[in-house]
Amino acid sequence: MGLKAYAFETSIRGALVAGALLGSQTARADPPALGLETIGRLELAWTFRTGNPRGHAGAPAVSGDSIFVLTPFPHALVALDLQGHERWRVVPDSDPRAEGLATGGGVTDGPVLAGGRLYLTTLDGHAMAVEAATGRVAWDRAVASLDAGETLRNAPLVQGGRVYVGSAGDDAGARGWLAALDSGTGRELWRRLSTGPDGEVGIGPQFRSAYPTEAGADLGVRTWPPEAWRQGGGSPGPILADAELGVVVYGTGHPAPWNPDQRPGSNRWTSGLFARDAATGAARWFTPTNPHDEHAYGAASPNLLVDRPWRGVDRKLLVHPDPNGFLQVLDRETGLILSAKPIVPTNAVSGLDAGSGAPVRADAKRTHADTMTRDICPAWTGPVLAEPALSAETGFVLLPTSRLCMDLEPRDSGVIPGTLSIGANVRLKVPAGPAGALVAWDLEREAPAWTAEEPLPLAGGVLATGGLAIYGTLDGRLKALDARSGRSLWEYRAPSGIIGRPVAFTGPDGRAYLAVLAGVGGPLGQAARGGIDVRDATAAGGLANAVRQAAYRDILGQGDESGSLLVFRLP
Amino acid sequence: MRALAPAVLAALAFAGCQRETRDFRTDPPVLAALDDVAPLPNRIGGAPPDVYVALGQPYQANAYALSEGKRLYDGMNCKGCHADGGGGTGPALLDGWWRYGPDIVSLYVTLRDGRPRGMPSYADKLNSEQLWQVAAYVQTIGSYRAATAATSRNDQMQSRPSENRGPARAPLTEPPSR
Amino acid sequence: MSAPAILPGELDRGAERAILHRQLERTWATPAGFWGALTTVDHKTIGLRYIVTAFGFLALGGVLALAMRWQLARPESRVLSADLYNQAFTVHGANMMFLFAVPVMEAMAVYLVPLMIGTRNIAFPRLNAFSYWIYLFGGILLWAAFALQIGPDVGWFAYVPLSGPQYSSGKRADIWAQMITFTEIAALAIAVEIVVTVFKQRAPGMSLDRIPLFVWGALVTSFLVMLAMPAIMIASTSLILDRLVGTHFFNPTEGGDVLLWQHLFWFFGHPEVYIIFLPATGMVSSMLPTFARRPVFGYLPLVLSIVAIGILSFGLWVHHMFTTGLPRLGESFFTASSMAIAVPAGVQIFCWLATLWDGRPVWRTPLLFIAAFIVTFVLGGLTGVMVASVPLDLQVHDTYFVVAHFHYVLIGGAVFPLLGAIYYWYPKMTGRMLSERLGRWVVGLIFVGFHLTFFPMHFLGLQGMPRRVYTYQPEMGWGAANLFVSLSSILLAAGFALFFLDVIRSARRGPVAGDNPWDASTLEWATTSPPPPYNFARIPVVTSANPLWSEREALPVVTGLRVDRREIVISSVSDATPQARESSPRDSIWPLVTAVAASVMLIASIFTPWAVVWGAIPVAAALIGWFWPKGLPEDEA
Amino acid sequence: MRERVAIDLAHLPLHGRSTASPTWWGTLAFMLLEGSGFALAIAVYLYLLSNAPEWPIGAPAPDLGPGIALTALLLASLVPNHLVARWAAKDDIRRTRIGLLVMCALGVAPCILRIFEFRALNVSWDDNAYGSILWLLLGLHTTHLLTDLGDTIVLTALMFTRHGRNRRRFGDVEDNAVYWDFVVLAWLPIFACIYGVPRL
Amino acid sequence: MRAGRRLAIGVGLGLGLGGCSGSQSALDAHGAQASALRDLMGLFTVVCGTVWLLVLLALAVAVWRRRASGREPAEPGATSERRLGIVVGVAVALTVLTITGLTFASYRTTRGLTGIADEGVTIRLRGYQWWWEATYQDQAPERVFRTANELRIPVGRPVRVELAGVDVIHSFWVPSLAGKQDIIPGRQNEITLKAERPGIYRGQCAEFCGLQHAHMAFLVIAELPENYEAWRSAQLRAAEPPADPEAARGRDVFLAKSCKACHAIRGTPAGGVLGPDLTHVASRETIAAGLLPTTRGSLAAWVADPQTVKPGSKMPLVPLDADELRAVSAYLASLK
Repeated sequence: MGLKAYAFETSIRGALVAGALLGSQTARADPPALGLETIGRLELAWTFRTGNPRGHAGAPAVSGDSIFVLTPFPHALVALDLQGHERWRVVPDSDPRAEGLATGGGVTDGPVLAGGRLYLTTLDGHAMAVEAATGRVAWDRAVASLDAGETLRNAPLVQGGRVYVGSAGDDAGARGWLAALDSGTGRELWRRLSTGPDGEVGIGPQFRSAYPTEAGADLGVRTWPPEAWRQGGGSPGPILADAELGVVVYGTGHPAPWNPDQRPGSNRWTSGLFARDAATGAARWFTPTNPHDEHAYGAASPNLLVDRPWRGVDRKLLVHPDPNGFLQVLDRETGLILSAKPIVPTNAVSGLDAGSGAPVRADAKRTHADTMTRDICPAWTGPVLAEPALSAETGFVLLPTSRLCMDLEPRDSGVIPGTLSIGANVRLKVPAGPAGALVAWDLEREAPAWTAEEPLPLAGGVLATGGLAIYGTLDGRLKALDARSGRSLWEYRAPSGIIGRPVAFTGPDGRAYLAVLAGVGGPLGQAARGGIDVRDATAAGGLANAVRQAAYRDILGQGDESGSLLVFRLP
Repeated sequence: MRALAPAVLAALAFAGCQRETRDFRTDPPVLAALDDVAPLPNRIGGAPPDVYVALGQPYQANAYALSEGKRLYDGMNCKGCHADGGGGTGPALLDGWWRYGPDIVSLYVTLRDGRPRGMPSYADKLNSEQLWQVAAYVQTIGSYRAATAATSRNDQMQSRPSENRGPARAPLTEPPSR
Repeated sequence: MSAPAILPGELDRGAERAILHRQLERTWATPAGFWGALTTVDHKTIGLRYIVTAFGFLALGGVLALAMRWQLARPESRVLSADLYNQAFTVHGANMMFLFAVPVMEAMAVYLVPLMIGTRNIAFPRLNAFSYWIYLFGGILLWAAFALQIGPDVGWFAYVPLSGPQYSSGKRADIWAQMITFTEIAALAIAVEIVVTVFKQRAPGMSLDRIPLFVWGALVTSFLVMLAMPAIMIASTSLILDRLVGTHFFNPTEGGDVLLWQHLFWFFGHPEVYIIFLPATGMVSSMLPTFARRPVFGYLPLVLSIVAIGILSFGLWVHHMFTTGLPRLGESFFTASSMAIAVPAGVQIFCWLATLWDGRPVWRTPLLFIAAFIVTFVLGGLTGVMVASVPLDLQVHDTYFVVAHFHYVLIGGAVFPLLGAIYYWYPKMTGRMLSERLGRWVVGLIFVGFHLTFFPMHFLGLQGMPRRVYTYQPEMGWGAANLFVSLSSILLAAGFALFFLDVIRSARRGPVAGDNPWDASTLEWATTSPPPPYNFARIPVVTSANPLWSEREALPVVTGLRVDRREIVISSVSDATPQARESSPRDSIWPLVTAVAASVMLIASIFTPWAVVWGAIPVAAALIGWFWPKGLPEDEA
Repeated sequence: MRERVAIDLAHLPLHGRSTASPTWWGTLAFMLLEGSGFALAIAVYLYLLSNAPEWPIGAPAPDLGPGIALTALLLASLVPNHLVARWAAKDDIRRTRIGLLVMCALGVAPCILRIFEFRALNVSWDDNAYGSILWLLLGLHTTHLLTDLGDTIVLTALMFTRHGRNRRRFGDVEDNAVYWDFVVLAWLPIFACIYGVPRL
Repeated sequence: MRAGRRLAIGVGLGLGLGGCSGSQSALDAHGAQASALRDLMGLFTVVCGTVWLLVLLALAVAVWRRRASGREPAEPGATSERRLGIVVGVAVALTVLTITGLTFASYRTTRGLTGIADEGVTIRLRGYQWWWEATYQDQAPERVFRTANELRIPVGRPVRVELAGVDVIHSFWVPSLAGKQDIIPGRQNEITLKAERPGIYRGQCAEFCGLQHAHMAFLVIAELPENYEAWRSAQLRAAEPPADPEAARGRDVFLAKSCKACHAIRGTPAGGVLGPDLTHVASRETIAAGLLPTTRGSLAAWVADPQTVKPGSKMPLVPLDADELRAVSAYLASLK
């Protein structure tokens, strides 16, 4: 089986990700020592407190005997040795106004290590390169404008001498864009937007969509009411690169504002998947997954690139757990959807239209201005917020899922500078049954191989290594399961909820290490921290309502005042 | 006793009027004077403008002003960050544990000038009277004001007990020590 | 001459007439003075009080109407601000419906029914006193609020969401809703009293087919009240709950419904019109024979049409909602049922015309009012047929056409008979006649003034003038008609002013009336004018539908009742055979205390729901005081 | 006007019972108007139900326990209620007193159960219209329970005073029993609405 | 400011007379629905008028016919009772017949009203306290736009107006074209308009909706289809950048002051939704929901002192100095 695994740096919706080819960029992630037999012996080596109370998403970067942690906003980039001693620390200047745009808990991701440099983005819109050895800032560019409502959430993607950076700011009505910077100097090479005229979006002769609906000039303008595309949203999600095809692939966020009646039309190029030429940014293909997005789903979820046979033919696949609840498998050369199956209970979308690839929406769950639609599943947060992983040993895709539903009442919303024009009342709900699950998806059978149910939604990424599935939960449990069966093998109780992704590596001493950031936050963990009053059901994007229900109640107030890095080691 | 009755009645009448008057038009000079707040150097608390005192603090206990404040709270996208008082991207207002304190002048200054951590300035979006109305409404969210003149629920999604019901339920968590 | 002591259990047999009167006087009379005024349970005192209060509210409402006409006389006039105008028309409408029209009709029944059926007091006289106090406090609540500029400003039917928590800030709409509660409690209490009085206290021999038509009207009205008013109680309670504690009855987002309010309101609101109108037709039917000098034609059809109107009135509420987008076919059903009510109404008109035709009319003021009523009401009824038609209603709904229509029906159909009734029964109530000369002026001014005021409004409506606008723009071309209407309203107001003048003047100076100045046929004319506290020294025995005409020699009466306690005759429901000698309660302060306690509770509950809890305690205490036996002869059984 | 005596009524009782009593008719009239209140509240319930895409809205159906217990209790209370009425009709003061004490207890018990019933609704009055109408229905009926309980307690106290031995009081007891019947019977359709309809 | 206020009153009372009035009368029918209703109204008026006159006649005769005198109450004879009975019976029967006939006529018209096909233009109309927002719908989203307080419709084509409720109940009523239909929060209503000839038809909110219910008017302008299409394409364009310096300064003031928080002008950053879309405000006949004709003077008056012109309206007084006011009014007047 020509199976090739990629792992990525990611983050969370709204805040997002950057993927990286793990093999070339970070420490090799398959220490032979960490496996089914040894996991029970894993023990905590040391912890490092970041002193930052926000949610800690993503993963640290590891190189040799150094671990690099980018703390949440206001950021600090900290280099630690393998004993947990601080080597150096870079504290970029921060613009506190960014906190006003920090939707979904304002979690960020990074850093990314490449060629001896750490690349990172800051919430307040800077992209930076820092020498890994010394902590010297190589370059620092302001690429996103807070005034326009833009922030940076995803870790950058570094590939082929270019640093790809995607904006965030759908809820502020900012037009999403993807920019490529020169990795040496930080100079901007190109910038492509998710809405607007073809020239700005990068639609040109190279563009060939698998679906006829995408043909036509200036769809980024013409599928909107006049001028509405100027506040259209559609910020990129985690970015993946396929060096072989020379493309970068990412999903775009939801259109702005939430109220669908304010933006009739299919609202190109939001809520869909883009493949762009890695060198020029020209669009190769676009596949809409939630055109005229009525539920603020977007399509900016973390994806996986998988090369494997599909119905007998070797294919380059894109595995996309769409926020509408369907796991979509696409051919990443053409953007054609090969398969779409629900991975969580869904009712908003009943299936996909074969001709256009567009979701078939259930009338009962459509939304309209000033009208409440109840019990839409999944919720706007989507089923998968954090990085899935491909288990090399089993071939299963390990998906950390949440099963939240929502009540949604879109309302007219104006574009007022400096404010978030969400314009919707929303309450998240925990449906009957478990609120989350780790789903091991068998691509072959297009069905789950096994499901490990969780009382709380899963909001952190999964690490697949040595036949294990390792992930953290909102109530601070770090768990290791047998990737073949889902059997629980090991569990550790962290001081705070985990929304980060564990990383495993072998130290220069040859011992197997496991590192993970703990610090609850993000769209699904925000309410556990201070600053949110859950008496208001609509607080924190409606999360407060879910928190008032069920198991969530237990984690209230358990957010540590500081996040921490936990480093485990096999003896 | 005889003398008391009319006095009580007059007091009631006055209180009633105070809560219920609807002055739609404020003279431009008054509007300008209403902006003359004197916040303390740390911009927390301070003295309200003379005209505000002279008018008898016309917004904090006036039902119409509060309902206008609530309308503007919704219309000016305050909900985008603070939700219906529970917070989100911005801090919660419902708990009453406010970074810049519950003083009306603080609120006014917060709204007018913004605050460094993401709170935008509304000076170019609302006039001084409207700023007072929103400030007064926000005070009722934190239950700093008597409930009789406070607004009731909106014809929208139910999110929490409305301002006129005050702190109807105990919070599930202790207020954070901020 | 001091009266001999009354022995316990002494009967009225064979006593000297003068002595009997004095004995009954001692048992039944309310002590003079302030305390007596607060404690009285005499249906005549309370009824009169009710009538005077209601006319007081009529005058206040009329002043508001004039103020509104002043504002509307010119386009973009600034006599009243929009805010004040909206309060004015709301208070005018609510006042006229809830504080004048319904109460005055019930008050007339409170005064007249016991007299007309030959009993000494209404059933549950203390409830009656309570009803008046509650009504008075409710009225004061509304007007005090208006005086303080917190009058409700949402229209007399207070449609949500405008009256709901979001769009009506402050306590204005709550005051409207709670005023409803006050007046409904008062009206429901009277309805119960009237029903029981008519069922159980009729003079021996007054079988169902001998009941005066006014009493029939009052009876059917009382049933309408009991069946319809709970709807508005539910509605206003829901509204207060929505506003105060955040329920969602009328919030469409959370499963409530805006039209639910309209359904509930009009399920009450349409019968409400008949609650006002049926007693008025009863008055006409009762007055007409006196002046036509013959028994009314078609007693049975008249009774049946009163009952039929009562039943049909519950089947037409949707015709107030034709523009709300309900299914058209369903609406057509309501068109049919609304028009069907024209049939019983027509039957009444035809019977009255037949009575007049066959009689020998005596042209006194009450008959003039009846003629004015027929002319005006028929026109109002016919425009009613027009608004009952779905397509026509789409044009005229909520315009001045409708304003004209319902003033024709309510003033023409109810106030004209009422004024006639005041002229007719005033001698009974006061012992003095109203001026016939002024009376003719009153009829003329009101009739002419009314038509000049309201007839042009039909055209204003068709020309597109919506109702409830505080002003209109000059270019609309409505100025001339509005000015004409406003000037005419002065004429109408002058008529009413003259009426009030006559009423006040004649109370002292009018010619003494005597027992039966009109030579009428019903029992209330068998006693003195004004009647003694016990109404009848001896309860009459009824032998026909027109007892005073058929028993012109001597009225048959009963004996054997005790004089040492307030005693009345209880008779069977259908043929009025005597069943028991029942006592009637003495005066008491407790109804007033209870009314005060209940008012405190109701008003406080606008501000906090807990008022219902702590407010219930004094109410309960007062009720115990009310019902606890005091060991009086009335308590004997 | 001249009069002639036609009948003498001295033989009639000083107080009528049952249909010869105005109080009885008054009770009936109050039952009619309160019954129409109940009917309209139920109509509101059905109207909201017919408008809603799902019912109950956003909440599980109410728990049956307290409701069934209360219904059983109310139905059971009809037996002593009718016994009291019968004893009162026979002017039996001793039994009437005992019966009234029992009825007081049987009036207090449902009020206590009612507290649990409100909790078992699984929805708050301010959650949505479904919750609102449930609380209204239950509240409306609770008001009747409480007022009749108050009435019964006062009447019981009265029966133990010197005013007790009076045909009038026995009549009051009978009327009170009729009203309790009404309170119990009015509960049945409300019970069906609150507990039955969401389970259909 | 004082001057502005006086100006406002002057405009409100005086200039308002000029120009913009359209017909607003149910009797002046220019639409299919309104004509049917007017005809039915005629029928009802004739029938009801006749009935009324007959009753009056009967009353007059009953009153003035000759008869024996005497005050003693008469016991009616059996014959006369029977004769009267027959007459009353016949009258009641005639009443039933008339009522049935009218019900039938009414029903027939109702059926006719619902029978109009709904092809052509679709407009989504929302009533706000106290103005109207119209969104012209189209299959192509780029042809969807918002305007306020004025509907332009092509003559001869049915126009479907979808009525969506937002705040309180309003009622959409253009008497010359059709009957009224309420706009109810939480419910979807619609009405079909069809103008038979070009003209300006005035409409007004017919359901009491609060303080300024009286000033919640709008115009329906029926135009020849080609004019309509031209208008529609013009409306789709974003606002032109102002040509003359004063208007340009006005735009800057507009964007610097609080105007932008509530109003949208396509082509500028202003994107508020609390007030009417002003992209082409000067192309509309009136401002402030039919209250004032659109002139630079009335725009200035309205901006200078809205609470005097329309007390209680949601338009706040934005403090502007004289120059700013002049510039803003120039800018707004340039938004054709």
